[in-house]
Amino acid sequence: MAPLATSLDVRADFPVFDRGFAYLDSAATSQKPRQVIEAMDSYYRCSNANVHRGVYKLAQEATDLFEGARERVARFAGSEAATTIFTRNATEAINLVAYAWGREHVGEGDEVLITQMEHHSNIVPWQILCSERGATLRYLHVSDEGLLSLDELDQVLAEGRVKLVSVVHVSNVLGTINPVSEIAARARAAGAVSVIDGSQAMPQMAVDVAEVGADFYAWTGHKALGPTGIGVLHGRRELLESMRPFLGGGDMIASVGFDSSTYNELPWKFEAGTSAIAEGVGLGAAIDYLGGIGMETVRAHERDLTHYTLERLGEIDGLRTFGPGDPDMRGGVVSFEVEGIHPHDLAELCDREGVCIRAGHHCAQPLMRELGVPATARASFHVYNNREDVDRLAEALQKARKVFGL
Amino acid sequence: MAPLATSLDVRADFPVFDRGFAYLDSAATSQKPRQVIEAMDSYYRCSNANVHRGVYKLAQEATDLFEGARERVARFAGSEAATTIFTRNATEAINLVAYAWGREHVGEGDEVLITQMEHHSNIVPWQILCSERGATLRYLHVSDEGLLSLDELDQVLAEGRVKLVSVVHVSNVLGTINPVSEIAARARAAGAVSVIDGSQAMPQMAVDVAEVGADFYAWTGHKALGPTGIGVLHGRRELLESMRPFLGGGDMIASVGFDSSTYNELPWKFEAGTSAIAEGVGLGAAIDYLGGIGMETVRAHERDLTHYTLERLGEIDGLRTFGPGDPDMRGGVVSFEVEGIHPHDLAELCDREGVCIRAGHHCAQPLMRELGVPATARASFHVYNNREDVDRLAEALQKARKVFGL
Amino acid sequence: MDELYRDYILDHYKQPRNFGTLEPHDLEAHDHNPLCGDELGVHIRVDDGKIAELRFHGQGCAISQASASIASEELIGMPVEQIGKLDADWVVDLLGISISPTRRKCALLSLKVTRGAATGDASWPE
Amino acid sequence: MDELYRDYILDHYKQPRNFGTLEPHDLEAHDHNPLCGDELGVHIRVDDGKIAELRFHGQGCAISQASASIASEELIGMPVEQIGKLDADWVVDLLGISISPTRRKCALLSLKVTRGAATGDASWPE
Ligand SMILES: Cc1ncc(COP(=O)(O)O)c(C=O)c1O
Ligand SMILES: Cc1ncc(COP(=O)(O)O)c(C=O)c1O
Repeated sequence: MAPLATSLDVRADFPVFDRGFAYLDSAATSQKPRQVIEAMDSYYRCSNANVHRGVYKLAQEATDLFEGARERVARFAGSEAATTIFTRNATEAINLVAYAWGREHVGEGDEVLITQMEHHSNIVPWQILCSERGATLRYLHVSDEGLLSLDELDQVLAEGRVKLVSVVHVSNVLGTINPVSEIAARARAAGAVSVIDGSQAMPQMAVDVAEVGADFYAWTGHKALGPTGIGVLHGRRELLESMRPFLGGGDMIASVGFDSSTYNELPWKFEAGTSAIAEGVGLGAAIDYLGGIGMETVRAHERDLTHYTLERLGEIDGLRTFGPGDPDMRGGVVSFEVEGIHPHDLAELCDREGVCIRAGHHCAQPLMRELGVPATARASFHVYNNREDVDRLAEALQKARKVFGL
Repeated sequence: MAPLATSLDVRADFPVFDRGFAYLDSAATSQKPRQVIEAMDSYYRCSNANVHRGVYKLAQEATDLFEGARERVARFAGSEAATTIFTRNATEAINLVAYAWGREHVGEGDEVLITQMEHHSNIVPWQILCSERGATLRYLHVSDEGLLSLDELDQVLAEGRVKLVSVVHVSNVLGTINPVSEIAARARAAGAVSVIDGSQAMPQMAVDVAEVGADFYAWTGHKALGPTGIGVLHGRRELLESMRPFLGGGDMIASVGFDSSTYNELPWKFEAGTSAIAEGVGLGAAIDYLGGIGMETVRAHERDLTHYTLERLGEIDGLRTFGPGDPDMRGGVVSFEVEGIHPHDLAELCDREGVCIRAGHHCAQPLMRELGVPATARASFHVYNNREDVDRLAEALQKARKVFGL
Repeated sequence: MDELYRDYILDHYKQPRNFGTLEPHDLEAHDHNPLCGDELGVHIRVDDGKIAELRFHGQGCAISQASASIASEELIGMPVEQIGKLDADWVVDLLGISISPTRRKCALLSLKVTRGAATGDASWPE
Repeated sequence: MDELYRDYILDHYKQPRNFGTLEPHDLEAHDHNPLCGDELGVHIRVDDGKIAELRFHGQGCAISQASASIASEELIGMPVEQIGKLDADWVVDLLGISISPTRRKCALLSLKVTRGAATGDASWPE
């Protein structure tokens, strides 16, 4: 057994664990530390006001808290405040690109290139775009080990019709960490715009979006120890500046005439209506918390747990895991199936032991079809998990096999 | 002086008032009662999980809390859960209609009809739609007393080109309560779809959207004692069912193939990606709180404060208020100007006395232009305000006049 | 013994009765359970207004598969016009286990597709 | 006496110097302060590379109007090429009051439009 890479002990910060669960569903949503809950609490109790246009101190305070959070979030991600747009979630961030960039630049005969391992949120917006514009949606294949092929990418790009490439950074099913900066660079060289879905990456590893070098990078707050109701889109400044706005309304305008309007500066041009203010404050607290631990440590911890999980699950008869075998090539998520027990039953039987895992298609039906399974079970981790959680999972699975007479 | 209609005494529920402010900016955003803050707090501390697809108890609990809130919100508004869509805010709700209904039904030569008293959030989405589709955006006039004319509405509708009518229920500048059910009925009779912007109405009066009878009714959580990050769109079922989805992604699909997808049932078809779960829970607590007071009482309280404010401000030399003189015709908001003092300076000088008012165009530049002012000052109320707050405002304004040597 | 995964449930799950396809068939329907991705289809051959033969096919959890298997034995021989009147309680009673709200759709999927095939009504049984 | 609304500030606000329009003019610009909706435009007549005449126009709060009025007295006679070098401190010092972050844009609007007219650079002075 590999030695414990780190001895993170932060569980006491997470009030939900008073309930004793082995929560192994962080890829769906993470639990929140006290620090995040309290930041929002204190925002509402002491500093709540609408932002940006208020003259009085309270409004200025709220604005400083909200915009201060944006600056810290931007820094955390290797971006800057002006190009860090707050959305509702990663899904809206990707739709923003599909509507505001896609509808202007993708036309008849063009192609949008994604992969077979995308989450529905990085599939459906492109399906809608392509069907509206007469473009074609293409998929890069996923190998049996759960990897993409840069050669295939090169071949498709060489055909010259791809206008946009959108790829997940870390797969929420396979765990695969994709070579996103290579992908972004090749897309750029081929004249295509690149979008990276970092929903699973930003929460669990050090990501510098400038280094990744994609045109757009989307992620979501609630998987990064932050609140629901907020997501992030980092964009390349020139693109964001040249794009028409997406949603119209208050706050995103510079001035409104009867017939037409002029739009506000970045990032507000893309933030219509009252912002998710408390959520911004909460997300700021979340990345402060993650930064306090250090993303290298977070990653080492996830890697260790993944390694340990692959090992423990390997002991179970009839159990098959999906995705790369090498924990260095994958994030903190392990999908698996147990012969003779449907994932739904597995999840129910685990739940009886207080072990929370997910069962289903994980919003990745095309990938499920490729894997040849209707559904999988999935365990995923974050900073608060430990080896004991994995042990409890292994025991629950053994018990499930007994119930099923296996 | 009119007798106090009600003696609401709920201030102790609102922690922010420990800071001693006379907060008169509820039309921008309301303060939140303990009950709302605690509901979200407890959601995050005890019941946080992603909703809809989780098999384990915690996920079921989160789903029940979130969907239970939706049911209560729907009932509060006189709608049903299936036709009550959660959005980020009112702005997104209106954009949803503009994109998902408008782009399919508004074309070259058609007209969209709004009014001169709309908030930017009910102007800009239609400007964008009209400019994209070659349609014309028209405005109903606002009279000197701040009222719309149903005759003018009839005349414009009679011309036969209006495809959609969108009107604010209660103006955030003038306070005017518009006859929205008459407007919706006339729109329907003329074959036009109707949208009501209820951002200021739902928080402060009993609104039954079925009675209003419009096709769409939009409002926003943060003005209704609820959290930021959540808004509501009530829609007529047949329309919602016939509409294509707006944002694509997880949760809004029934099944995803490589080339195309089928969409989920209402309301989820219009909710892509992870929902604003805690915010839904918070909004549920907010309408429970409002329902506990009773919306008739809330309205009587706002009416009383408006009446009292009009009276007290009337004592100030050089002060002019905007909007209907009759407090029965207006919601809890009073815009005004003081001769010789710019609203920005008024707001600053009020702030020094702990009185929070707003100064500016209130996201209603076209209306400002009609009123012939670059900006106004505005005081607005909610359940936690009392006559003392208004007295403090009056004193602060008198002091401001002294500073300016008036 | 397990409350939910009783022996006969697991037996029907592992050896589902009347599973497969039926060619030719007179009625058919296909549906899925959004919660866990269960898929279930049904083929029905009608003779003299009655269900003469019936085959379910698809993949799913123990509850949805056992529910289909157990229901199939009752459905064969039933007048087609009676199918539309079967409700959720009918299946749940047949299953003979107490079904939590989370598993309800699993239990009801087989009746849903059967009703869909017989009446065209694709709503969830209530 | 008030910290912010000093007598000379109010005096410039109530009787702004060099306000109005200028026809013909050589340079012009127009802008607004998003916070409070202040609008300010400027017309400039250049003679021999220097600002010969200058008029501000628009509406705004005491700080933005006084800042324009006070600045106008300094700007007239200044070489146009020097305008681009004026920074935020220049106006703030001229105003002679301490400016809170909220009021900063009010104070800087006049320099912003003047720089915009002279150099085409429409960014906020820093
Ligand atoms: C009348 C009116 N409509 C729409 C809005 C927009 O609400 P939100 O910013 O929450 O989308 C507001 C408030 O800002 C409003 O007062
Ligand atoms: C890889 C990936 N992309 C996108 C999403 C969508 O995130 P959200 O639902 O917060 O928009 C998720 C999570 O659900 C995900 O795992």
